[in-house]
Amino acid sequence: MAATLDQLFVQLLHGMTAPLPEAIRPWVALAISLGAILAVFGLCFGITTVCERKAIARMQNRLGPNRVGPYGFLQFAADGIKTLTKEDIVPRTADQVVHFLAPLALLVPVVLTFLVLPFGRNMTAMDLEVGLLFFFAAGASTELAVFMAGWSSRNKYSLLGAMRAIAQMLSYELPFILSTIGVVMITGALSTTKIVEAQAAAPGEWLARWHVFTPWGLAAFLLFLIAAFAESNRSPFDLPEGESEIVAGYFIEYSGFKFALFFMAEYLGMFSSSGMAVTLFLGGWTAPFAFLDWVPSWMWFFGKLGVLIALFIWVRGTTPRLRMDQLMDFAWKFMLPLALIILPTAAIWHYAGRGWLGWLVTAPIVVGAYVLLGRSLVGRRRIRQRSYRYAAT
Amino acid sequence: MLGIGLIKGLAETGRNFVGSYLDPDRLVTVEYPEERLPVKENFRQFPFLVFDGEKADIGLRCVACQICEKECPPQCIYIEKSKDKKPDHLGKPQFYPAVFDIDISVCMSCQICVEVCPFDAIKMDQQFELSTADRFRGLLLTRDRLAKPNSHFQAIHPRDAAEIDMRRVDERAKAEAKAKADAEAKAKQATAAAPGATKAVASTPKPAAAPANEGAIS
Amino acid sequence: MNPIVPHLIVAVLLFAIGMTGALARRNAILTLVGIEIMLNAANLSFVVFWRFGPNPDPQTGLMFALFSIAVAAAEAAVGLALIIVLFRHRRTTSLDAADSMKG
Amino acid sequence: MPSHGGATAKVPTEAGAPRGPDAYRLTAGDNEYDDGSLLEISMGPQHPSTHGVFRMDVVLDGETVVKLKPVFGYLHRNHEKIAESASYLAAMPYTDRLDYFCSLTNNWAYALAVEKLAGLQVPERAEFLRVITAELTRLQNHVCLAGFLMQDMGASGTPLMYGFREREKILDLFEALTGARMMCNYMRFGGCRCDTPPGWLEEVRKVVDRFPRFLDEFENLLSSNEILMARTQGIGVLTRDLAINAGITGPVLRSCGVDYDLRKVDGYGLYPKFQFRVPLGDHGDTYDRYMMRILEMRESLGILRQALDAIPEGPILDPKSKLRGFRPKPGEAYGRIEAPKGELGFYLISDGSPNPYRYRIRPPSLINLTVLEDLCLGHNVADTVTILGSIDIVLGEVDR
Amino acid sequence: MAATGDSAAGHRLNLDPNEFGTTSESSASVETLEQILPRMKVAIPGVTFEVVPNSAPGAEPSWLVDREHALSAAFFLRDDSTLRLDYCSNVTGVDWPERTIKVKVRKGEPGAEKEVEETRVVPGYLEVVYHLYSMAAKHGPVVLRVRTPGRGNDVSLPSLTPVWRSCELQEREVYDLFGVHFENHPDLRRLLMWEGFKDHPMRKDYVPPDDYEYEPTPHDEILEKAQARLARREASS
Amino acid sequence: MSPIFYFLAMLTLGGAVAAMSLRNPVHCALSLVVTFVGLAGVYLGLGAHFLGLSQVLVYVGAVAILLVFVLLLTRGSGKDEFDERPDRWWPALGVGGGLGGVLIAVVLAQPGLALRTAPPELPTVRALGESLMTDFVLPLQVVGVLLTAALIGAAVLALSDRRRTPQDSGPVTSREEGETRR
Repeated sequence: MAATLDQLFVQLLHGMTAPLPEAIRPWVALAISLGAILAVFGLCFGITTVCERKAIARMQNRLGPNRVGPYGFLQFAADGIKTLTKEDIVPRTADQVVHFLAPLALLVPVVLTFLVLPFGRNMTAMDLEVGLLFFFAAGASTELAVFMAGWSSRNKYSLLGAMRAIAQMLSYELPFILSTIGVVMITGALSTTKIVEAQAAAPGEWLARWHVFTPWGLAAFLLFLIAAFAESNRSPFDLPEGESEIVAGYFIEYSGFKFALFFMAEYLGMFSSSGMAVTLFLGGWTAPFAFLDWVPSWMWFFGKLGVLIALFIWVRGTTPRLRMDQLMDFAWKFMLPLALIILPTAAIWHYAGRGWLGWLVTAPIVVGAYVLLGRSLVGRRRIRQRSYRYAAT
Repeated sequence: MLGIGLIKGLAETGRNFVGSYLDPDRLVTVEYPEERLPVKENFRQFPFLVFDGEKADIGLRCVACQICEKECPPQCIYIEKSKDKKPDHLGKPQFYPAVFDIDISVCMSCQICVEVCPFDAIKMDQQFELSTADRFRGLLLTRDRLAKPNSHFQAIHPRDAAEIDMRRVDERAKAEAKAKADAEAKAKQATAAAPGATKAVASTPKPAAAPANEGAIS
Repeated sequence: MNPIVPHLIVAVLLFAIGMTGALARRNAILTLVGIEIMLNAANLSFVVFWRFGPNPDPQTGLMFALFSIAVAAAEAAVGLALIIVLFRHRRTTSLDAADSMKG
Repeated sequence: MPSHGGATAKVPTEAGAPRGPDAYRLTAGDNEYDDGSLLEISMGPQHPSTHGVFRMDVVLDGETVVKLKPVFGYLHRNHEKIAESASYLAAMPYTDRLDYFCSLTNNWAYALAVEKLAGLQVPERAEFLRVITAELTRLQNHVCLAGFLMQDMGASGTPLMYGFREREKILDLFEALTGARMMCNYMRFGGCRCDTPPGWLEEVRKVVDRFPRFLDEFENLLSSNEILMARTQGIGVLTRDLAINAGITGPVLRSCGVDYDLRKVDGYGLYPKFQFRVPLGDHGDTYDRYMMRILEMRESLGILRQALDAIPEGPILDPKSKLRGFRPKPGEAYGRIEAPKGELGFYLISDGSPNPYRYRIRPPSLINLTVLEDLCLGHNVADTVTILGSIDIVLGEVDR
Repeated sequence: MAATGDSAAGHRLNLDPNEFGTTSESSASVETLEQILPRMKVAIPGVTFEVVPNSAPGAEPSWLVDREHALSAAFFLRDDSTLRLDYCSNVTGVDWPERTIKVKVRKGEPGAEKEVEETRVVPGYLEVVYHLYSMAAKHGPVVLRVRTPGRGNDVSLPSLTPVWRSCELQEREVYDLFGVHFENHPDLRRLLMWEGFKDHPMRKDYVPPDDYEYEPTPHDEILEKAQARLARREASS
Repeated sequence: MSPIFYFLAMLTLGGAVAAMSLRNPVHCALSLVVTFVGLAGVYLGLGAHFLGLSQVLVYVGAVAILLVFVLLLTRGSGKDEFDERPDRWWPALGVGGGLGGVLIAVVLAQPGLALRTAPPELPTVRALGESLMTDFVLPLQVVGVLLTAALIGAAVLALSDRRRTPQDSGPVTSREEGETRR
């Protein structure tokens, strides 16, 4: 029963493609998977927007959307209808072609990144040997789309937003990729499926071998997550949008459905990078404890994804936005060195036998590097808590 | 260490997230059309005209002295004084406002008309759901729409109303006593002069009983 | 037809286009673009020969292309930095303006 | 390279030194900007962070501010002229609309000026009520300011909503006392309009007692937040000399270490009777300006507690004052108070008629904006937003 | 409120301590105008000073300075070691249109004088009032007045912005609303009204335009005026 | 050959032509991206997965972005160069066309181009990595040094000579010293 449930969607896909001729079968399977991904994550996008609004509202002691549907949970449908029926306004001076293509150029690569994510056991749409590389290659193309949007709008704010977006995404690309190299080194594979399988509990072990349970893995996970915040332009790295500074940044001149596409791309990007974080560090679809193996694998994946999304929302409800130069400093002077330190740490972990000795050697390195880099980052700008005096009367 | 402040902040928002479900002090939102806050007694919205007794066209306290029109900061009151005098609900002939309009699209609810009115004739209402599709006529409150009975005033501002009613009863009692004394003096003169003048004496005290009752209700 | 031929023709055309552009455009950035296109054409021929060539070594062609990509990236970075410096001195990126030795 | 000198060269070094006409040149038609390396953007009047209809014409080099010109007047309604053609009393509700966050302190400043002009005395209970309402006003203003500042930094509204949550409780108190939440129109020449409703002071005490917990939460959330500190420390540094010379007042002035609080200096109202301290900053940057507000709120709570303990019974209006036919003798008076945003002054000239002959407001928001360009030059465009937010302006008062 | 005497010479700089009950430290710097004036005369030769009394109960008299010496007088007030009026709080314009006043004059032959009431025309002028305080010594206010010679459209006064930066925006406002040109003001533009606005609205003889309010309110004289104007325009065109 | 190849070839060549002939430099850069993506598709079709994805990652993710970034940095750099020298196109076309013609002729004139009939065994990433670390370790080192040198060189070149010094605000000394909080 558990196995059936686990392989439910795989069997379903198999059943649908079985009658087809051999030559086109993988292509049809890919198309069906893509459709399923779009449907599932499109729905996820809708639900996440509502959940985010409700959660942030609760953090701010408000109620949030509560008019459409039960507890306001159909708000996303209302929003969707609204954006679909809204007039699409294109500035007269805009570069019409590029302006039109930008949302598509943003959405397509983002959707492609989902193809290599293992959603469950045997549930990878495109099980490439170089899956991780595919993920980063597709993700890297989104920067250009953001630039296209900002540049083609012929708006000074959107141009500023585009410049910010490029600089930011380019800078965070490095720690984003570097933080995963450790995983690649340890598992010896670029294939996402193999990375997940390497993290499953070995027979007889009660705890899974998630990379996040190691010192270097934890640090790399946090780095990856922070870089993912920046790559998906989420608070506190939402400078390209920066509504209080540059109004809405690169999509200031978009309205109606195109705006919704940007919005959707942002959320899908958030899902895909969270999904990759789950795959790389949180064991993908594996259960944390061996005795929980009976839970269907895709449930694990989506559960972990949900936790990470909640974290994204939580952080958004809390932090103010960084400034551009601070953002750059953080990427180049903190995250990049730390990612570079984590690489040899992972190697040490491997050769120290992945046990208590590994902990003993690598944990101090990671913590020490973190503290030192953090101190140098803050100390150079003399950022500290202050004490205040009162006038003598 | 870097990040401590952020974690503190995250803990704070997390606490508020949970607290908004548990602590009514945190979740202060009122879902307005379904849920309403009790209106505070001092709350003021737009002015209305108080009338005594049952009928608005008789009992209006306003005597069209036009002080409020002059003092109104945004000049939203428009009064035309009547040419003739009409008996008020006590029977005393008074001027009355032939036209009394308040343009509530201009009115800023400052209550200065209420303060300067020497006759307690204009008071602040508490009705705030006044939206209308007609921007001009719908927001111009004429005398008939402005006139509301004293019982309405007593209902919305009980403390003020009680005080004012008391004062008015006192004043009226004084006036009555004076009138009575005058009348008696007159009657004495009249009885001395000619009989048959008792009619006038009997007619005065009767209506005075009504407002006194109203005061007692509140 | 020999599958190597159409691939090579694409590479040749790409190279010719890149060369034409690099020679014709005056904007330094676009000249660089032309050079990039030419490099890519060369890469393509490497890959084609790796894929269809009789060389028993399975990876040399790939490796060559890989290194070529890395070198191209370095070349682009340095070239663009040079263009920025040029721009800073001349307020233009036209190559015609850069006709004297002293900035 | 003429365009590159701008960022650092234009920051005035000598405080108060008059700047040459070059510093005031706007960019239109300037050859200097023709090469396209500078970006001229107009922040406002519909920009989300300008707190209303304020506008800044900003010239950017990359994202660095090279020049910044504030543009005023989008909310101008010539309040002074309106007041001069109306009676003294009729101007009182208009003062609510100056700084619409702090109508009660505006009332007080105007009432104080008229009382000085006409020689009216304020009964003690009315003075206590004035102090209580003014300090409550200060609390809710500072709370919202801190929230808006964070909003300008992109904090998704969380601190702002916390501020509004607390402000809501204070506005409820105002509504119960004065009948309106924002446009209170409460003070009268020689006292206050009406006495407290039953149980009001207990309600105030409840709010005051709960407020410190909120302030602690606020500080937990923000004051030690690394991003906040990085965004505000060392940003928009106002020097002491420039602040004094430019007539900066209020928390902005005290953040650069100048001990000048009118509650202490003039000792108007009953403030000499209360124990409170004046917090001072040492750096004059945005963080200090933010912290000044937080610390002042704690002091205000102390004043409120003392006032609630000591408030006597008694009349609330000077018997000499009258509502109708108020005609002060000819003369002039300048009354000023420490409003939450700085020194709010009213200058009145009477010619013996029922209308003021000259009615002038000294708006703290406007004058604090004098140094806006000095604070912003050389900083990032994102910093102009926080600097503007930390100066704390309300356009109703700036443009009048 | 204690009036500090009618004699202007006895005008104290700081606020009467009895009046507000605090600021003990400032009592050291009490100085009368009599003490200051000689120093000022030495520092600025040729300055004329006149004390304008104030009959309000607060009784803060003000000093009228001639416009030629206003700037140097302002520098003196700011930099003088006892005065240290480093803070200019408020800058106000006041419009005094031409007015007639009745004065009683003794007239006639010496020895046989008669008191005759005479009407006299006071020429109009614009006045700028500065309220000065000291943040260093915590005293004040000193009220400084400067008057223009007339009420024309090009009257000018020296700008005090070089002395106090706080005058920058306020002098612009006075220029905007009253039409006083400030010489050497670094950035004399309109502040609140828009560029291209012709009149100066705070002047007493300003006539508001009849079309600023166009919404038809039921008892609107303005509407009638606007309609009449519109009809005139249509008729003329 | 499969139609996919022809489609990709058209895409690549069309992008290249556009990149070299469009007036707006930003459009050129964006067309160049089309070329890169098309080439990556061709590589994938040839079985060079790693190379194709590296192509996208490096060219689209880095080089193209760098190009547009520099275009923005040098924006407003004056007139369109088309107006200046339209005559340059003819010699350039001549050279390019001539070279292309010669090369195509050479390609077509080689009927006996050696052809591996069976597709080579697709190398795994692991095999690639291993050969990088063994056979090609020297070139790898050289490329590493080259990249580092290029990075430093580019940074040094592009480093602006004006550097904004953060205004440092020392504490304002004040005469009245009160108590200290926290």
